[in-house]
Amino acid sequence: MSLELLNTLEVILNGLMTGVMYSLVALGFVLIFKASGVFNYAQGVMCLFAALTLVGFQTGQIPFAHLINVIFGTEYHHWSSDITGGMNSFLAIVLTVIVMIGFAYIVERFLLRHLVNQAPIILFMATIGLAFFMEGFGDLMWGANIKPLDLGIPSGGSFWWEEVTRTWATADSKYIGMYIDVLDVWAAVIAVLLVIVLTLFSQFTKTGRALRAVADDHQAALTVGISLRTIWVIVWSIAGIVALVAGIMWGSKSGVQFSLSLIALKALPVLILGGFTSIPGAIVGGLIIGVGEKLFEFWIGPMVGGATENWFAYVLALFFLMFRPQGLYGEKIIERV
Amino acid sequence: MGHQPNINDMLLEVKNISLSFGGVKVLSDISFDIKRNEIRAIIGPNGAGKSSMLNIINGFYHPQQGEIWFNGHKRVSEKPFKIARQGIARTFQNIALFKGMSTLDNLMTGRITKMNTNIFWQALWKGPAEREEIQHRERVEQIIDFLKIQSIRKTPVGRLPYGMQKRVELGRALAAEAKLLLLDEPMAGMNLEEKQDMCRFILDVNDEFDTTIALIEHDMGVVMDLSDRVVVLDYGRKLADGTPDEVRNNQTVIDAYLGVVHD
Amino acid sequence: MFYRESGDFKATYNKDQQIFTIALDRWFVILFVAFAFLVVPFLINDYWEKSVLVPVLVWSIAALGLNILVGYCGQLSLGTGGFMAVGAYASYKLTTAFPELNMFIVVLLSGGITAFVGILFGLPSLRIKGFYLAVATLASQFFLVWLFNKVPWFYNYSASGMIIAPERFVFGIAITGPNAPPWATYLFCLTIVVVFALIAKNLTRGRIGRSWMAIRDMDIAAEIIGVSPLYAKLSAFAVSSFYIGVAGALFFSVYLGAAEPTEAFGIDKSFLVLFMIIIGGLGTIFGSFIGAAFMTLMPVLFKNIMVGGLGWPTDLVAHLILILIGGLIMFFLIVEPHGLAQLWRIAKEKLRLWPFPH
Amino acid sequence: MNCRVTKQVAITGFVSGRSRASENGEVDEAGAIDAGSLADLLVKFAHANFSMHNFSENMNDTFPKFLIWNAERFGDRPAMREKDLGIWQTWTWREMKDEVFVFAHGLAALGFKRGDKLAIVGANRPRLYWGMAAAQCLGGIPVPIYADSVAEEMQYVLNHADIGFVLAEDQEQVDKALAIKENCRSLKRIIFDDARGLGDYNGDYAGNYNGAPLHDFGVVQQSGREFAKENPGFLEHEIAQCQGRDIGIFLYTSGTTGNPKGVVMTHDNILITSINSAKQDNLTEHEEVLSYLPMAWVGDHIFSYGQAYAAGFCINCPESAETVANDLREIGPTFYFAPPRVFENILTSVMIRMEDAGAFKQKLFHYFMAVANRAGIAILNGESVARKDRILYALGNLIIYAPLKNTMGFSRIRVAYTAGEAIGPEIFDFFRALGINIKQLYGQTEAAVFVTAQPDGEVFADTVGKPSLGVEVKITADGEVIYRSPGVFHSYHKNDEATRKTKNEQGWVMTGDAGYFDDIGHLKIIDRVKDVGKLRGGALFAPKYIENKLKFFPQIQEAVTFGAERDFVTVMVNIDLEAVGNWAERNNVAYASYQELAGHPDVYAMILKNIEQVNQDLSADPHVAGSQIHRFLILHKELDADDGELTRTRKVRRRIIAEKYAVLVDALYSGANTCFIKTEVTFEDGRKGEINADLNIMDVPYLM
Repeated sequence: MSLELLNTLEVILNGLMTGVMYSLVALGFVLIFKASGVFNYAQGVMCLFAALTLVGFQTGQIPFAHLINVIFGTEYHHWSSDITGGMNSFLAIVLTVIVMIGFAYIVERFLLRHLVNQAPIILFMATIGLAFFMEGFGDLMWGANIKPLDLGIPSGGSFWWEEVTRTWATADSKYIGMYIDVLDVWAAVIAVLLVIVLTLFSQFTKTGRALRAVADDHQAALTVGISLRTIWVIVWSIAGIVALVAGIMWGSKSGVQFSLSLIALKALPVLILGGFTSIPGAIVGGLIIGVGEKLFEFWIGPMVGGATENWFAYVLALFFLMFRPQGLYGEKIIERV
Repeated sequence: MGHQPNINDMLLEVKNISLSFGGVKVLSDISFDIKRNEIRAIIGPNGAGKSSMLNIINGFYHPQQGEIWFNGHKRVSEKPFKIARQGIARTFQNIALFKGMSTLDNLMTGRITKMNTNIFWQALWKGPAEREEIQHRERVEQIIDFLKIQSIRKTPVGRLPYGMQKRVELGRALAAEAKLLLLDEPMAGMNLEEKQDMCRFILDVNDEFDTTIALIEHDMGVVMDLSDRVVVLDYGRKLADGTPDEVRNNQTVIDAYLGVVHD
Repeated sequence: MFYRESGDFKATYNKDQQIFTIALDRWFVILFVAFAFLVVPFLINDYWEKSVLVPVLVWSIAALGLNILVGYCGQLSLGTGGFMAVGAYASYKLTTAFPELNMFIVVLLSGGITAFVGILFGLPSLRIKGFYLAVATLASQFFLVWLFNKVPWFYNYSASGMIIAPERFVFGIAITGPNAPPWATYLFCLTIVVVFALIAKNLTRGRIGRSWMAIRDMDIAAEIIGVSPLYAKLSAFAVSSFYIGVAGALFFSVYLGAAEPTEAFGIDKSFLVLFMIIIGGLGTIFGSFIGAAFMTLMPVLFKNIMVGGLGWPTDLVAHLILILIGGLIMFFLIVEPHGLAQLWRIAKEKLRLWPFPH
Repeated sequence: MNCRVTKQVAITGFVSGRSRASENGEVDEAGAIDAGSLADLLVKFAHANFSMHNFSENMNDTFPKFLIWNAERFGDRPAMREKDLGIWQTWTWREMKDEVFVFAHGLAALGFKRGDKLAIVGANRPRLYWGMAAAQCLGGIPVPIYADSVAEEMQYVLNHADIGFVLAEDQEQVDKALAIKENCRSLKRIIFDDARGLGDYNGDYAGNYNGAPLHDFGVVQQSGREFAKENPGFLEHEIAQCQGRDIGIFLYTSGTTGNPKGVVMTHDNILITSINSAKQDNLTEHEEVLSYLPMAWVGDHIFSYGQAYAAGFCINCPESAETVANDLREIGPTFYFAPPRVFENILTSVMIRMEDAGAFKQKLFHYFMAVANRAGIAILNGESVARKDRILYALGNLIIYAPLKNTMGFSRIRVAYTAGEAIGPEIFDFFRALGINIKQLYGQTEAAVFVTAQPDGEVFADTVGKPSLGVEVKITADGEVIYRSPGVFHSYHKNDEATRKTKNEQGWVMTGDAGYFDDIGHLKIIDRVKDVGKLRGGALFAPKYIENKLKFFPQIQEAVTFGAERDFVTVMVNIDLEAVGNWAERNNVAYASYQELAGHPDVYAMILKNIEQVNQDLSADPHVAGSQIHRFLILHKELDADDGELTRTRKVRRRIIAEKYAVLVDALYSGANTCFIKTEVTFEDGRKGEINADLNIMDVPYLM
């Protein structure tokens, strides 16, 4: 294989891995949108918040330490003086899941409940408000500095893959092998597992079926005796867990920091491509965007000064919309009067 | 059917219209005409394709087959807002008012096809824009007077009761001073008194503004009283066409519709 | 309570259609504007100019512009930052290319250029609606900022990639640059704000405004009764972008003086302006002003209290302000989705009915 | 606000003119005028010692002449406004003159001649007022008819006044006129203002419909313009021919019984009265008046026509009957008339709306209303008030009174009048306390409204004021109020006998009302003359006067007094179930039936207090001090029209009650403390039943 081709392959492969990450965030969007019709802009911040909380537990941080110290003039930061003296990762994850479920409850209780029957656009804006709130809240709770997240998931380039791919190159080239981050592979595996679990959940559990019923028809779901509010709490909890997974992946990769919340924006074009209500759509959309932006940057980037990832996804979505306003998997809209 | 449109006689002719959505046939081979100054009713059971017919007449749906002649001209496929400009106004089955605006503004919007000062004059307001605004305001006020909705002139329409909203919607359609007025179930959901008022308004509109009216209505009493001619649709086909008496005595219609639902 | 409307009746349509139909409101606004023009310039100092008055005025124009698009025409846009960047870079290019040009003309031309770009990015609105459109406008946000970063022509090939506003004059008085006196920049912005607020009101109360609102409230019905969606939407995009462009030009050349696109015109600015109009009130001119004032002054106030007064660290206060902004937005959407302007309107209705409750 | 029922007045007012029996006698309306010519009147005025400045300076003695004069002196000032098509369409005096003249020409073109009658029927519309003036321009007589008259009533007037032309407001009135057309021999043409719905009758609105020529007002004006071109100087000549002593208008009194009577008025009658009354209240061309009362009523004719022409002020016609309150608020009249009922409704709605206010606002409201009651009336009367109260009142004005007046549309009122019936003192005081200069007057159709009126600063709830400018008022030996004035009517149309009965040779008019002048020269009306009796001791006994005083208490629904040819006065009281029931609920008084509640000792005690209060009032006035109440009982059942105890208009049928409850009346005068009674009642479904009761009778202290 030629060097060009191998490099392209590497780009595609990395694009796919990035795409999986996008898909993970988009998945959270789709879940909530399907069940409650809310376009949850805060999904990205939920990732950040979940990751922050996880790191906080892991490292034994005291919540709101910053605020407490300022008010009371104290100097507390950690439960123990030993910085590694947090809890074990598994416990931290379990606790974080509980926090996310609690968060789902609070969102339902104090926000969604009061916005029933409002226009979708209002709900959307409310979630933007929620995003701001959580961002500030997360920072206040755990501090705004960039934190490393280490759950023991292997990361770094795969030497094995480098070895394997090196042999693919034409003999005389100085190809050093294809780079792939093991973490990305893990992320992809986990994402696939997550989708499988969610699918099983929605197909084979009562709650799962209820979720689908609500997605199809709110009124009908109510008549069969499912409390809409319970559904909302459940679905926001699931979205919270998905956010945690995404947060772990992104956090492990580039540290837990504010920019994490911006991947929510990247998830938007993914959704446009995949359609707001389709889980497979979210996956495929994420992959297309991931591969697309990497390839574009690889081919066109150098000509225009690079950093095209900033906008490629949106412009792609824009052009896509011009031809298929309902998305890849969305149903054709017949307008009625 | 099948004769050539006569500009002095026919305002609208619909010829051999067929419409389908993704394989579902909504209308098949429908032809009928509307004479100037008449009140023409389109009746039929739910799903008969009545509203689709109106949607075709004002250009919102484009039929796969057939042609439409309006005011002596054959229509080429056009956007709804252009067709509105040719002189077709309508009301909707489910009230489609502009909820954020007052009654007055809704009616003024109805006259949008008649207003044309450019954006720069509008930015200035004083001068041509204000003159135009006042000139149309006067006309709209006459409609407000006609429909007796003075007291709700500046009320946001979202706050009005249903019957009033229906009336405002009629007002908005009237404001366009159209040649042809399409009314999609103008009396749906009204009580007897509101229906009587609305009947009166429709007759007055027909009389005083010389407006041709095509209406869809389920209340057979109203249809028979109001209309000059009735066309009956059923499952996208035309069952009958004629004066209320003819239709009432048409055996096919009785079997399919009237006999079953009413007396 | 303060209203004495009895006897204030309208004998002509001109009077009935004027902007402030109640005499008391009219006088109040006239007095307020007169105060802003005739008294404030003598009291203003550097702090008030830079922290309070000029930012409020500049953001008011941006909020007016976005409100026309979102509040009046119902087209959700997240590209405000990008359009402001267009206005800023247009003014930069114009001031550097034509040093003699009057700043008023520079600002207007910048608005015009932004309007043109706005129409371009508004084209998708003809096919897409709602969220889809919001996402599409993100394309303009990111693409435009990227463009100004990557194409050196825009920043005149400066080494830092930043743009710096040169000193420019209106009638011989410096308006931009470090030597511009506070009263001059303030009056410059105020004049533009007053004129454009008036224009916005005129547009929104006439035919074009109604066609925007018709599209917003029920687009299909609007088209069927004769509103051209093409014209209505693109005119909204054009006017809105014009305003945002003017705001961008003022923001850069009068307020900041120097700018770097990702920093000054990022997506957070898009959200900021969006919040201004939500909190202020969608679809109201007045709401744009109170929204802008609120969102600009609230952080200043909190910073003053917490940092200045309590001596808390800035980053902590920044977090608290984020929480506050987010919380307020949710609060407003729950309690009063129509924003401060609606609260004001209700209060006014109450005052007009006083002492009766309804 | 507590009820301060201390004063009361009964005004029969305009009703008195209507209720006289009418016989059909013929009057030659074009014949001699006995009320005196303008010259005579001028002499009278000189005697009355007031300046006739305005009047003597110009010889404009008819409305058309005034119209021309006003068009000169007030040319560009507004003469009339109408809320139509969303705004107050305005006509200046000059424009109005043109409209009137053009229509007058049109009428002439239709064949309207001197002495012809133009019936005017509809709501207060500018064109109808113009029609009035136009008919007068041609020497014709406008005859306004109540818009709510049924066809038969309209037919009576059309025939009685031999009306040839009808000016109708809209389709409704046209339909009525058409329905009776066959029975109206004189009716020739119908002109309509609003063409809405009349397209069916005629395509071009002018031509024959079943032989009835219908004309659009606008079309008539159009032909008027042509007529004016062909006949220059015609109208000026016609107007010059007409003089003040000529008949100006017929005002039909809406008789509750029998046929209405046509009160014939000359231009002088209306015009001079208007000038006088305008002068008395300093009405100028700057007044704004809302014209919302029926055009056929003499009040509207004076306030919206006579005075408007005399003073040159502006008349505002509301958009429709439903929008009057809103239109009132918009216009903010400076001069206003309303019957007591209207003021009462406003007060009730103010109180009801305040009920919904928050606790703080209610407290504020009640506190400042108390201040107003204390200080407001005195301030309005120009009396001295403590400085603290003055400051409090100013504060209250800022936050309560002025906003309240603003929402009611009373901000700009300089003078307001009420008349027609007794007004409750608390209602009267409420508006006075707010600083609204509401005053009472006493008048009749036959007097062109004004007999007496309260001058500024001399306003009391229980008087009707002093004789108006140019009016002489006397009390006859049997207590009847009679008057003589330039406004005294010419005659009853075609009813000489009634004219003679009402007006004597010297021009004095009998009102049929009993009254007297108090110490400061204010007239008090107590009852109808025929109802006033005497106690055996010779003291005056005016049953309605006392009953009205009692009925001002909210807990008393009806009261029936006895006393004529008896030793003392007694009364049977009907409690107001709603008010007393409410009171019982608040005070935990349990009751199972009306009868039980009425007989409850606490209720008796409450009513006793009310009666004591009335006695105190009566004792303060030597004329009626003798008719204090000695004994009372509370009836065990509500007086009911179904049982024949009330008329259908809910007036007490004194004679029937006296017969039916003879046992009770006897007991009242026997000194017994209880009395058993068996009463037959009619239930709502028509069944009859019987109720039995033992009623307590209570004595009331007599005050000297």
